[in-house]
Amino acid sequence: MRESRIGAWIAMIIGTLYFLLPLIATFEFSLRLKRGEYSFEAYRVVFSDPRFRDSFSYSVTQALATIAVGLIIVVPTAYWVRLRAPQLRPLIEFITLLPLVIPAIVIVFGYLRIFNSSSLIPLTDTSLGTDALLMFGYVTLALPYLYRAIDTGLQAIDVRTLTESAESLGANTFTILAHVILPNIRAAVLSGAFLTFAIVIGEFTFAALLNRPAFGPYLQLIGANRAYEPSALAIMAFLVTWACMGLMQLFGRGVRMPATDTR
Amino acid sequence: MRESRIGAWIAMIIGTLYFLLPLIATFEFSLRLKRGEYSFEAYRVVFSDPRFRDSFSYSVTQALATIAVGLIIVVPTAYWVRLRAPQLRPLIEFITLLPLVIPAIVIVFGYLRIFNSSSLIPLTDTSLGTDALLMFGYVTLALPYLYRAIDTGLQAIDVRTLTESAESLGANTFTILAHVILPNIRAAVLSGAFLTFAIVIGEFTFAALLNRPAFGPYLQLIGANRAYEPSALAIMAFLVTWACMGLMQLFGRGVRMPATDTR
Amino acid sequence: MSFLTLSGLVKRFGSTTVVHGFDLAVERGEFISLLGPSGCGKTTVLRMIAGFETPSAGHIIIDGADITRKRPAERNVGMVFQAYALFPNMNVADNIAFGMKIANMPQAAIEARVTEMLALIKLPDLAKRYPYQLSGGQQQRVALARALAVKPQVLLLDEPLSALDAKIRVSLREEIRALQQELGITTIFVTHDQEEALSMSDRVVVMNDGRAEQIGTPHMIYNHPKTRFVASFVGTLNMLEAQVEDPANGIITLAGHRVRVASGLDRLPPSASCMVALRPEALAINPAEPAANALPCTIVDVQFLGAIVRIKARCGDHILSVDTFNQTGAPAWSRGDAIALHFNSDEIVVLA
Amino acid sequence: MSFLTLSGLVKRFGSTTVVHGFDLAVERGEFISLLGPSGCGKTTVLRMIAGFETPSAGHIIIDGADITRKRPAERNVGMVFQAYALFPNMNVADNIAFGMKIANMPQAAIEARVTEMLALIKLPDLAKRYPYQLSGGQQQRVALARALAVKPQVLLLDEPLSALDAKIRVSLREEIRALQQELGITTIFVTHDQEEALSMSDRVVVMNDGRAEQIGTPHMIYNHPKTRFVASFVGTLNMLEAQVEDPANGIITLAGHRVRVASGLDRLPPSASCMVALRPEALAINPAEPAANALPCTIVDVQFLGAIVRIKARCGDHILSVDTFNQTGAPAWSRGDAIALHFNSDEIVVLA
Repeated sequence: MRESRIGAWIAMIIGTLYFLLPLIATFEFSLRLKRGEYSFEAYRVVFSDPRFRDSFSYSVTQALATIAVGLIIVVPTAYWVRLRAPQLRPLIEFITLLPLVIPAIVIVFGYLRIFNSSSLIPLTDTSLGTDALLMFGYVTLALPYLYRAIDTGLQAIDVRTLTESAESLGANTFTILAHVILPNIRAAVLSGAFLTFAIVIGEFTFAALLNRPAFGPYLQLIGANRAYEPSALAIMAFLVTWACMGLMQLFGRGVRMPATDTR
Repeated sequence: MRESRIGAWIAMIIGTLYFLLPLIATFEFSLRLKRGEYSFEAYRVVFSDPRFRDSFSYSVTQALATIAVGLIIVVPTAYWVRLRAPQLRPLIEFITLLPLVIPAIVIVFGYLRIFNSSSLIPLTDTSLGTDALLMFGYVTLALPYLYRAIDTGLQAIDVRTLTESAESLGANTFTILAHVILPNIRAAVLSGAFLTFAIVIGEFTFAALLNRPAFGPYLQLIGANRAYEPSALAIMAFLVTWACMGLMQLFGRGVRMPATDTR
Repeated sequence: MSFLTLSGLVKRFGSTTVVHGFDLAVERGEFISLLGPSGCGKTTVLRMIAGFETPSAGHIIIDGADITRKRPAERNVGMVFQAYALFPNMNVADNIAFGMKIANMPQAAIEARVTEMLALIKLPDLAKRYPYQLSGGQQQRVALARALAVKPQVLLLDEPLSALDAKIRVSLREEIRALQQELGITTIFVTHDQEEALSMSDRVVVMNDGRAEQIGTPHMIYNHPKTRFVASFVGTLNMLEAQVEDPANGIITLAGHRVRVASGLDRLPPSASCMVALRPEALAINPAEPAANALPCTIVDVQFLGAIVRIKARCGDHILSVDTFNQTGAPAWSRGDAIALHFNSDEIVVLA
Repeated sequence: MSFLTLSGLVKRFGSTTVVHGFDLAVERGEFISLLGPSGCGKTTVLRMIAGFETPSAGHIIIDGADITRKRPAERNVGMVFQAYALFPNMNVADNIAFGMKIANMPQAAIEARVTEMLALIKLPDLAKRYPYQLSGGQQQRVALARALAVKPQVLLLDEPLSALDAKIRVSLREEIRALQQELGITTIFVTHDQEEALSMSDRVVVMNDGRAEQIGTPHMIYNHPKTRFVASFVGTLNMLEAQVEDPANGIITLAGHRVRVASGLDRLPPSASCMVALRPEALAINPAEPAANALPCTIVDVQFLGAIVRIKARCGDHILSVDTFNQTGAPAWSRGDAIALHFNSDEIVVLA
């Protein structure tokens, strides 16, 4: 017992250093904009840049839209697969894992090819169309995480028995989803939503290739042209994602919050 | 029942189109290098490029090293957490999820800061050192997937009872890991390994920032300068990852393959 | 005509047939148990009545209406599951009210009915509790109240006691039976536990391999099993091979001894072999008043099980199991003792 | 001196103490059961003997050697778990051989011992099978063989029968007991099933809340329970409040009737209240020969449980449960019948 404990602690410490060291180094560097002293000057510069505010709010909007569309696609699908077609689960899991391993570049090339100005659905002609296209790209990107989160949530409740109970009490599918299933996977839904949020905020490739004013390309731009500000931005991005993760953990662990209305 | 079935099928069809349409569009485009006819000319051009072969074999080497180091870190940690410290599981899961949400750029900036020529461990001074640094970056990137895969594998066996059985028969920790635990999570280990392989092959940001001759940057380079070859490369990358995923599914689902030796 | 009629029910999953032409007629207010080992099709029959499975053939008729093709939500059938299946996000009152809200009953009527149901299941003070705050037995009573609140025509119980502790199982089964008799609701109860089926039911259907092997009162099922399967599944028993000696007078030979049998020999020719069954509790050791039949035996094992002392005795090539109560007055038997096992001629069952 | 001695064993998890100063002396070759409800600390005691938990205080001595602080791998103790815990990647022979390979036994000796063990558990032809190809009962027998192959000093069984079907559970418990007696191995058996504990053990330890409530032979535990907990946990029984009338002559009043008690009244003053216990199977309904005591009752419920017919009878404010065998000769009682319940004065237990 003792030997394995020490080995495991060492593994854990190494693992933690893996993440902490780069973070600390980055933070330390971000404070050195003024020569000879530590200051938050780099952060001040970043905050006062209007492009920072614009790109950040653009990305937040994108993230919220992605979460909404993603949930509408994923929740009913995951529910239906668990309930009626458990034999399809490996296939669905496989499909949802695809965006992890298909290089983002393939997906973007494909979208550009389908939705360019000369195509049947010329989304890229208008700025709003391109925004929509970007959002659908993000949905694709977020799919694996969203599906896993929802599916894990569904696993924790007895989907089939709950559904059958509600059915034999006269409920239709919409009532079952809205009043029996969703309230019981709230934590999983929130956890998936926060993860999606974090992913969209930090994404670069899609936004850059579609030439949208998102936070990722702004980060890249600053990174290429400035010395200390990128570190400050990186630390801020880290804090935002950290906050998201914290909320995720909070809701993931949180006590069951009951809804009082049943209809 | 019927209404939910139709809705779910629609959702599934949309989901599939999401991935298939860009792929088909890309494939179709990759065949159009010669004007007026479909040909595999773009693929021939790519294969005959020595930079393609060099960068691909470099990335394969990186992937194999990443898998080896990742497994050495993850397997004992996941085993120990399941066995002795189940209360730490949320924390460990949280840590392993971090690389998903910390922008890659933060990790790379941090590593460069720690391991640059003027630091205590000047890894970036030598080409081999930089390769090692890149590999550790990949381990970080692959950690979430590797940990999840191994942990799911461990979940499927009764880690505690198997360990205690072996202990009361006189086995030490190494024997237990090597002869009782590992043979029973082979499928999970392989599945994690293939996923890691696919991720490393397609990675761009790390390799580009560290300026290593990997497959991702090569893809990007071709993408910026050529018209049809990038589509061909994208299709090839897709096929490689598809093969990896296929193998993953095969081993994930495969029958238990017994080892004949117990020591 | 009966209240609930199942006629020729067949269910196939792919190429396997799990229910073969199942027929059953249930009277209004009757308590019927479907008893059988796992995989015998009993749950599938119940799920077809509930509407969760569509029969491959056959009809389900409740109170004259054919509901075979109706969706579960359109049937007026209450169901209680093994997994308690309360909605975790709702408290006890909301769980019980769920079906009535779906049916758009006025709020006041719902509240009155919830209060009535809580009194019925003897949990009047738990209306505001959430399922995770209840014990398993309490949860199952709430599930029962939820199913009964909408006044279903038929109540379906799918092994509702299996997940509970032994002592609660016994007390809840008595409660369910009392409630069912009070409300007079037609009930189908699925179980693999013979004691539950025998103690709760008006009639028991013993199922095997998708077919009803025997349908009858608990007493008939236990004391007059028709087939070998029913005999061995319902209770433990001694299964012995015997030779028919004189079918007209009901005489067989068991391990060389002449034994008188009350019935069941008419179809058999003399000197044929037959299987006979003897229940361990039907045998008396050296009783004060001799019974019709006696077999001389030697005790080979004595097991103290608490209330019951189980004695294994050898008679020729046969080993017989005999159950006696652990009583202070009773003699303490030990291995090697020579005894005589007595039993009446109507205790011995000749199996088909 | 005893072979296995547990003295003053204490186990705390954080601020909760799950085992409070547990003492037990086990003779060589003895079969001891730890019996109790879940959470009573029985498994924790077993796991301390195996070395999976370190005692917070106290000592574990096997054959004179203190092994309290030794690691599990350094103890010579065999363990069988509820979850069969065979190594899924190894076949039956390799599973059995595992411990011997760890001990570096020569290959020929290992093979001989594997063959011997397979014969012992009566599965000589299954050496090449993998665990997933075996039934639960077979897996548990292999687990037993694996634990016994290394010739442990003590065999520990942690609810090894709980995951099995009822019929296999009974046959396997008989097999385990026979094997244990054949090998003469000192065995500690943890169970929550009173029938298992009573039928298999030389002595039973009834545990409650981390303490041993009573240690004794199955007969003593069942017929002479020392505490109310033991009486109610081991078997079902009627627990009744009575008044002491004449302690010198062993007379109490039960629902207004004078009842003679064989023992247990010495410490009580006249007209004190006391709890007495009567087992359902100790009561006889209108017997041919009257017993020392008789209570006039009215039947309020008759439950047909199969082998046993359980009758509930009212006597004053008390409801008594009476078990009778379902026998053809027995009268068919029904609700409302007036009966007399007879019992001997040594069947009534006065509880502390």
